[in-house]
Amino acid sequence: MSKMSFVQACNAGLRQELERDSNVFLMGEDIAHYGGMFRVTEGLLETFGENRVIDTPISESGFMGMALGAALAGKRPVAELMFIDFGLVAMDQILNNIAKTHYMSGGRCPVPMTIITQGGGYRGAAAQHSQMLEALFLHLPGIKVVLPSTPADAKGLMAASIRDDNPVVFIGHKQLFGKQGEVPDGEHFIPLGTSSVVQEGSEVTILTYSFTVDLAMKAAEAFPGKVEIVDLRTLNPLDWATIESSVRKTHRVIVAHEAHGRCSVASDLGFQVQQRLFDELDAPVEIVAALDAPIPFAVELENEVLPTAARIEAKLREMLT
Amino acid sequence: MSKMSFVQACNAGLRQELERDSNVFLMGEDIAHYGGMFRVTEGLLETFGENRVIDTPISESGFMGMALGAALAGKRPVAELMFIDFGLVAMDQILNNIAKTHYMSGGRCPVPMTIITQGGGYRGAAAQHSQMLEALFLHLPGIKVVLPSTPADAKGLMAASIRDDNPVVFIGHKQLFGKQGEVPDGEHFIPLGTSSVVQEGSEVTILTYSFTVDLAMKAAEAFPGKVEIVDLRTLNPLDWATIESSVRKTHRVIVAHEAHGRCSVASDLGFQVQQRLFDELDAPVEIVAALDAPIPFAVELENEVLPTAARIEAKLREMLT
Amino acid sequence: MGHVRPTDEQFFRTMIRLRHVEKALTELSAGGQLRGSLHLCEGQEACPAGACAALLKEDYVTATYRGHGYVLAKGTSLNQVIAEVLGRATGLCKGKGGKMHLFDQEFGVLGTNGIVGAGVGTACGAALASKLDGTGRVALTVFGDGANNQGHLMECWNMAVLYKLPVIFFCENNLYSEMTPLSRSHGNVNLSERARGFGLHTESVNGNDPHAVFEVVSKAADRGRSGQGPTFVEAMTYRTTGHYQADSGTAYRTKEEVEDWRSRSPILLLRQRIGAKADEIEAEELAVVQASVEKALADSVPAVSESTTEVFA
Amino acid sequence: MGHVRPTDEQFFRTMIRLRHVEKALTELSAGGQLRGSLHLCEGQEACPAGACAALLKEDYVTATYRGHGYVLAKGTSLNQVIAEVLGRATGLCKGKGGKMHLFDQEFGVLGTNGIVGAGVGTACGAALASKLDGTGRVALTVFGDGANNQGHLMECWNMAVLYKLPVIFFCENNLYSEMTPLSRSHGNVNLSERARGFGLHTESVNGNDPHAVFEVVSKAADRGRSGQGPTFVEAMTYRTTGHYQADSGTAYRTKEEVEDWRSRSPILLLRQRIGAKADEIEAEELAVVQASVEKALADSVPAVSESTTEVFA
Ligand SMILES: Cc1ncc(C[n+]2csc(CCOP(=O)(O)OP(=O)(O)O)c2C)c(N)n1
Ligand SMILES: Cc1ncc(C[n+]2csc(CCOP(=O)(O)OP(=O)(O)O)c2C)c(N)n1
Ligand SMILES: [Mg+2]
Ligand SMILES: [Mg+2]
Repeated sequence: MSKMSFVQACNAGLRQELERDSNVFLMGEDIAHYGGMFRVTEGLLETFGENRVIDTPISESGFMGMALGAALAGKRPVAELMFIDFGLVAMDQILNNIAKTHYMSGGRCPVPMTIITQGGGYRGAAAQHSQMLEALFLHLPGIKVVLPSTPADAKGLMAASIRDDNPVVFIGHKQLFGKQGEVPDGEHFIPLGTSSVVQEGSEVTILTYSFTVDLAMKAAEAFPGKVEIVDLRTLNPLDWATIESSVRKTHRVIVAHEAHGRCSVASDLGFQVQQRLFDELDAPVEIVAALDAPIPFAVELENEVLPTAARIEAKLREMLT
Repeated sequence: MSKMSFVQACNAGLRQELERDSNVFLMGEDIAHYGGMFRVTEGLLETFGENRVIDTPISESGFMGMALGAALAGKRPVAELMFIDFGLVAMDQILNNIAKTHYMSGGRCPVPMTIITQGGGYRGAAAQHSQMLEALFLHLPGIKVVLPSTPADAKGLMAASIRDDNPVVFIGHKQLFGKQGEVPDGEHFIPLGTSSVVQEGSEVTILTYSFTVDLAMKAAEAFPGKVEIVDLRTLNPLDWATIESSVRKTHRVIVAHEAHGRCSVASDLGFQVQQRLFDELDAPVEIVAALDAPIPFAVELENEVLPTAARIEAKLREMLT
Repeated sequence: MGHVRPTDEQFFRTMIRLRHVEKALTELSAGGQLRGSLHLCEGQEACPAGACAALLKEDYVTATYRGHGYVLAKGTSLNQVIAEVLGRATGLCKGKGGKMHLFDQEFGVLGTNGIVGAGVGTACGAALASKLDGTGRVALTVFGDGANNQGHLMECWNMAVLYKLPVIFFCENNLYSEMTPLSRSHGNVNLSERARGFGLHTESVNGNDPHAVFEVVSKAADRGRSGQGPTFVEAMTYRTTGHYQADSGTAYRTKEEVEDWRSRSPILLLRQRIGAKADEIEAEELAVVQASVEKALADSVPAVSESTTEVFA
Repeated sequence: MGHVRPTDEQFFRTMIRLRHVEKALTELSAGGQLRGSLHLCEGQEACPAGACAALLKEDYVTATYRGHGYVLAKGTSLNQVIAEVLGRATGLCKGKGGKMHLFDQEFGVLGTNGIVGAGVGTACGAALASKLDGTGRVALTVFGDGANNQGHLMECWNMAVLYKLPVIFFCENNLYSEMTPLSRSHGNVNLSERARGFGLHTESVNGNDPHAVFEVVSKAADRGRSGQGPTFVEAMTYRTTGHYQADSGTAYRTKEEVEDWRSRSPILLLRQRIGAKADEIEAEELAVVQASVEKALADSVPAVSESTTEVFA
C-alpha cells in the first residue's frame, strides 16, 4: 500500500495498463507533453513515448471517432475529455456510434475503448465546467459508466475499464482529485459492477457515488449506526444484489448525487427500488440531487443548487423521525 | 374544423406563426426549396420567401448556434433537425449554450427559439434513425419539451412552442405523421404544461405521450372503463395537477413510452409519483419502455425492443389481476 | 503495392452485380419485403468498383448509408449483405444493423453509417492504429459532397494531416446532398480547394471511370503506405436515381440533367467498350444476385431472444 | 462607417484599464476572494482595444473565457463586470454567469463562453438576424488559434460565406492552445490559408498594434455592412501570462520567447510613444479599477432564493 492522491492513483492505473498491454494508448488535449491539465497523465509520455501518449487538437468529435476506429482496428484507446462538459461536442460519436457499434454489427465489432474524464462542481467553475453528465451516457444502451470515489478504487477501476471489451466512461471529480488514500501497490483490479458498502447502518440506505459519497459520510455522522452508505462505483453494470440486500435491511432509501434530478440516476434508481422492492419500503424513496437550474457561479448560489452534506443530513433527519 | 394529417397540422401551425409574427423564420436541411423531407414545411418558401424559410448545409451544430444568436438578436428562429438522432452532433449548442444562456445571463438574454424534429421507430430505420431522445433534453434544466400525439395538438402546441420565450424542442413521431384528425381552423393555441385525459378509467392510470398514446389506447380496449390514459403532451413543463388527480382516483400507475428505460422520463415520473403520492399507491409504479438495446433493424427484433400495444396490455393485465 | 488494375470486364462485373443488387432491393422495397430507407448508388458504381479494387483485403473502409457498393466490392459476402438488408438471422449483422449499418471485420469494413460523415473519424482511427502498429494498412472513408459541411470531417482532416495518417478521404461529389444542390450548401463549391486549406494533398477524378478511380486511389494508398499521409480524392459523379427509394429525383433536378448523366453512366460506358461479353457477364451476375435474394428470402428471421443480446461484448 | 480611430492615448487608456483589471483579479484570485479559473489576456490587449473601437454600440460581440477585455472595450460597465467576476448580486449576470459567461444585450455582448469556439455560431446567428432585418449591424466573434480545430467553427465559416453574413471571425493567434503549440495541433499552421479554402476573405494583422487591428476590423465591418460578407482576421499576438492563474506559462514556452513578446507588448509600445502622459492615464485608470473592486467587494452577495430563478424567461 502507498498513500497517494486520486489523481496519482489514476496515473498509476494508467501506467499499470500501459505496461501490461502494448495495445493501450492514450489520446487527449495537453495530456502528453504537458502531462494533463490535472496531472492525470504526468510522466507517461516520458515512459511510453509519443506513440502511446498522444496530444490532440481541440477536436473532441474527431478524436472520439478516432478512438472508435482504433478500437475496431485492434487497439485499446483511452481518450480523455478534459471536462465531461466538453463531451457534448462529441455526443454523436459517443452515443450514435461508439455505444451502438457492437450491437449494430451483430457482435462482430467489439469496441474496447475507455473515455476518461472528470466532472463536478463546488469550484466556481460555473455552468459549463461543473456538470455531472453520467445520466446522458446511461440513457442509451451500450456504454459502461464508472465513478470511483477513492484513490484505491480509481486505480482498480481504471484497470477494469481499460481491460473491458466495451466502451467505458470513467469519470473522476474535481473535488476528489486531491483526496489522499491508501492504494495497493502492484497489480490492482476491481471488477466493474461491484459496489462497496462504505458504512453499515440499520435505518436508512443511501445509494450514492463519486464525491457525493464523501458528503453522505459527513451527513451520516449525526446518526451513528443508522445510515448505511453504498458507494455504487459503477452505474452500468449495477450491483443490484448489494442494493437489494441493503434495502431489505433498512427499508428506507435515499439516492444522493450531484447531477440534476430529472431523468437522472437518482430518479432511475428511485424508481427501480420502488418497483422491485415496493413491499420492503417503509417510506417513499427520496432523492438528493442538484436543484433545477444550471450550475451558478457565485458560491452562495452554487452551494444552494448542488447537494451539500447539510442537505443530505436534513433529508436523513426527515426520514429518521 | 378541418380534417388533416399530423404533418399538415404542423405545417398549419408554422404558417399561422409565420403570418402572425414577422420575426419568426425557419431554417433547416431541405426545408425550403424541397419543402421538407416529411413535407412539414411544404409551400412555406413560396408564401414567405427566402428570408423566412432558409435551407441550411448539413451543419447542425453550426445552425443551432445560429438559431441561438438570431434569437438573442430579436428573432424567433425555428430550426429543424430532420431526425432527432442528428441532434447529437449539435448537443453542445443545445445543452451547453441554448439551454443555459438565459440563466447564465442572469435573465438578460431570453432565447425564444424552437427546435422542431421527429423521432421514433417501428419503421426499420434502425439504430441511428429511430430514437426517442427527449430524456436527453430534460435532464439538464433550461429547455421545454413538447410531444403532441394528434394533429390538433400539433398545431396548437406548435403555436405555443414558437410563442414561448424559451428554447422549446417540439418532437413529432414518424408513425404519427400520417395520422388524420380534426384541426381547428384559424388561430389555434394550446398552452404548454397542459396534459389531456384522452380516456377516463377507474383502475389504472397510464401516463404517456406521442405515438405511445395510440398504443395505450389500443391496449386499453381489453379493459373497458378501467384504464385512464393521460396524454402528457409536454414534459417540461409538466401538468402535475392532472397526473395527481388521476393517481388519486386509480391508485395504480403505468408510465409508458418508447424511449429507453434508464434515466428516462418513465423512471423519472415513476419515481416522482411514488415520492409524492406514496400513500395513494396500491402497487408499485410500473413502466413500459424500450428494452435495453439499440433499436434493431429486423422487424421481429424491433417489435421486441420497442413497446407494443400487446406489451402494454400485458402490463395492464398484470396490474388489474 | 496495391492490386493489379482490373480489366474492363472485371470492373463491369463488379458494377453490374451492384446494379442488379439495387434493382432487386428496389423491387423488394416496393413490394414491402424490405423495410426502411433504401439509398441507391445507381450511376455511381465506378466509385466503389474503382476504389476498392485499389485496396488490399486487410485495408479498412468506412462508408455511408449509400455505401453497400463498397462493402460488396471490398469482398464481403453478397449473401450476407442481402440477408442483412432483408433482416435475416443469416445477415452480416444478424439483422440487427440493417442496410445502413454493415460491418465486416474480416474485410476491414468498419461500418456504413446513418449519420452524415460519422464514419470519417472511425477510418482515421483505424489509420492511426495502422500507423502505430506499422501494419501498412490504409483506410478509405467515403462521404458525399454535403458531408463536407459536417464539422466532424474537418476535425478529422486536420488530424490526418497532423499525424500523417494513411487515410484516403474519398468524396463522392454527386452535386446534391439529398435535394439540395452544392450551390445552396457550400460557400465555396470547390471542395478540393477547401481540403487543400487543411494541408491535404488532393486529387480530382472522374468518378464515372473505374480505371481513373482505381488509379488515384492506388496512388493515394501508396502515399499512405509510404508514410506520406492522407489524400483527399474528389470523385465527380451523379446518382441517376433519387436520394432514396421514395424520391423520384426529379423534383429538384431537371430531366435533362439526369438524362445527360445517365448517358455517361459507368456501366453504359463499359458495356459499349466490352460489347457482347457484357450480356454474358450480366446474365451471370443477375443469376448470382437472384440466387442470393432467393436464399435470403428463405432464410430464417432472427429469434426474438436475440433482440437484447450483444449490446455488450 | 464605423468609428473614428482612437488616439494613442485613448487606446492606452483602454488597455491599461484592462491590465489593471487583470492585476486586481489576479490578486483577488490569489487571495481566495475570486473563485474559479481566471484566464488572462495580458499581452493581447491591443486586440480587444482595436477591434471594439471599430464597432458601433449596437454591433454584436461574442468572445471566449479570455474575453472580458472585449466586453469592457465594447462599453459594458466595469462595475458590473467586476461584480460579476466576484459573484455579487450587482454583477452583470447577478453572479449566476461568472467570469466565463458575460452577457450584455445593451452593448451587443452576446456572451463570453466556456466551450472552445461555441460563441461563433451565436455571432453568425446575430449576423443573420442583422441581414434579415437589414439593420446593418455586424457581429464580431473572437476565438483562439486552437479553436480553429473545433468543427463547429468550420461549419459556421461555410455558412457565413454561403449566406454572406456580416460577421467578422476574429482569431487571436497567440501560438498556443493551453499548453500546446500550433505545430502540435495544426496540420497546416497557416490559419488564414485554411480559412480562404472556405471562400473567406482573410486579413492578417499585428495583433499587438491596436491601430492596425482597428483598421482591419473597420474594413471588415464595412465589408459586412455593405453586403460583402464575412472576413476572417488573423491577429498575431501572445499571452505573456499562463493560460490561467494556476499556469506559470513557462513549462511549455521558453523564458526567452515570453520575454521577447513581453518586450513587444502593446501597452509597453504605446507607453513609449505617449511618454509622461501615460503615467497620468494609468493613475486615473488604476483609481477607477480600484474603486470598482472596492465597490464590488462591498456589494451584497446573491440571495439564495435567486439560485433557481431565471432558468426560464
Ligand atoms: C448529421 C446528419 N444530418 C442529416 C442527415 C440526413 N441526411 C442523410 S443523407 C443526407 C445528404 C448527404 O449528402 P451527401 O453528403 O452529398 O451524400 P449523398 O447522399 O449525396 O451520397 C442528409 C442531409 C444525417 N443522416 N445525418
Ligand atoms: C470544447 C472544448 N474543449 C476543450 C476545452 C478546454 N480548453 C479551454 S481553453 C483551451 C485552449 C484554447 O486555445 P485557443 O483557442 O488557442 O485560445 P486561447 O486560450 O489561446 O486564447 C482548451 C483546450 C474547452 N473549454 N472546450
Ligand atoms: Mg451528394
Ligand atoms: Mg491560443
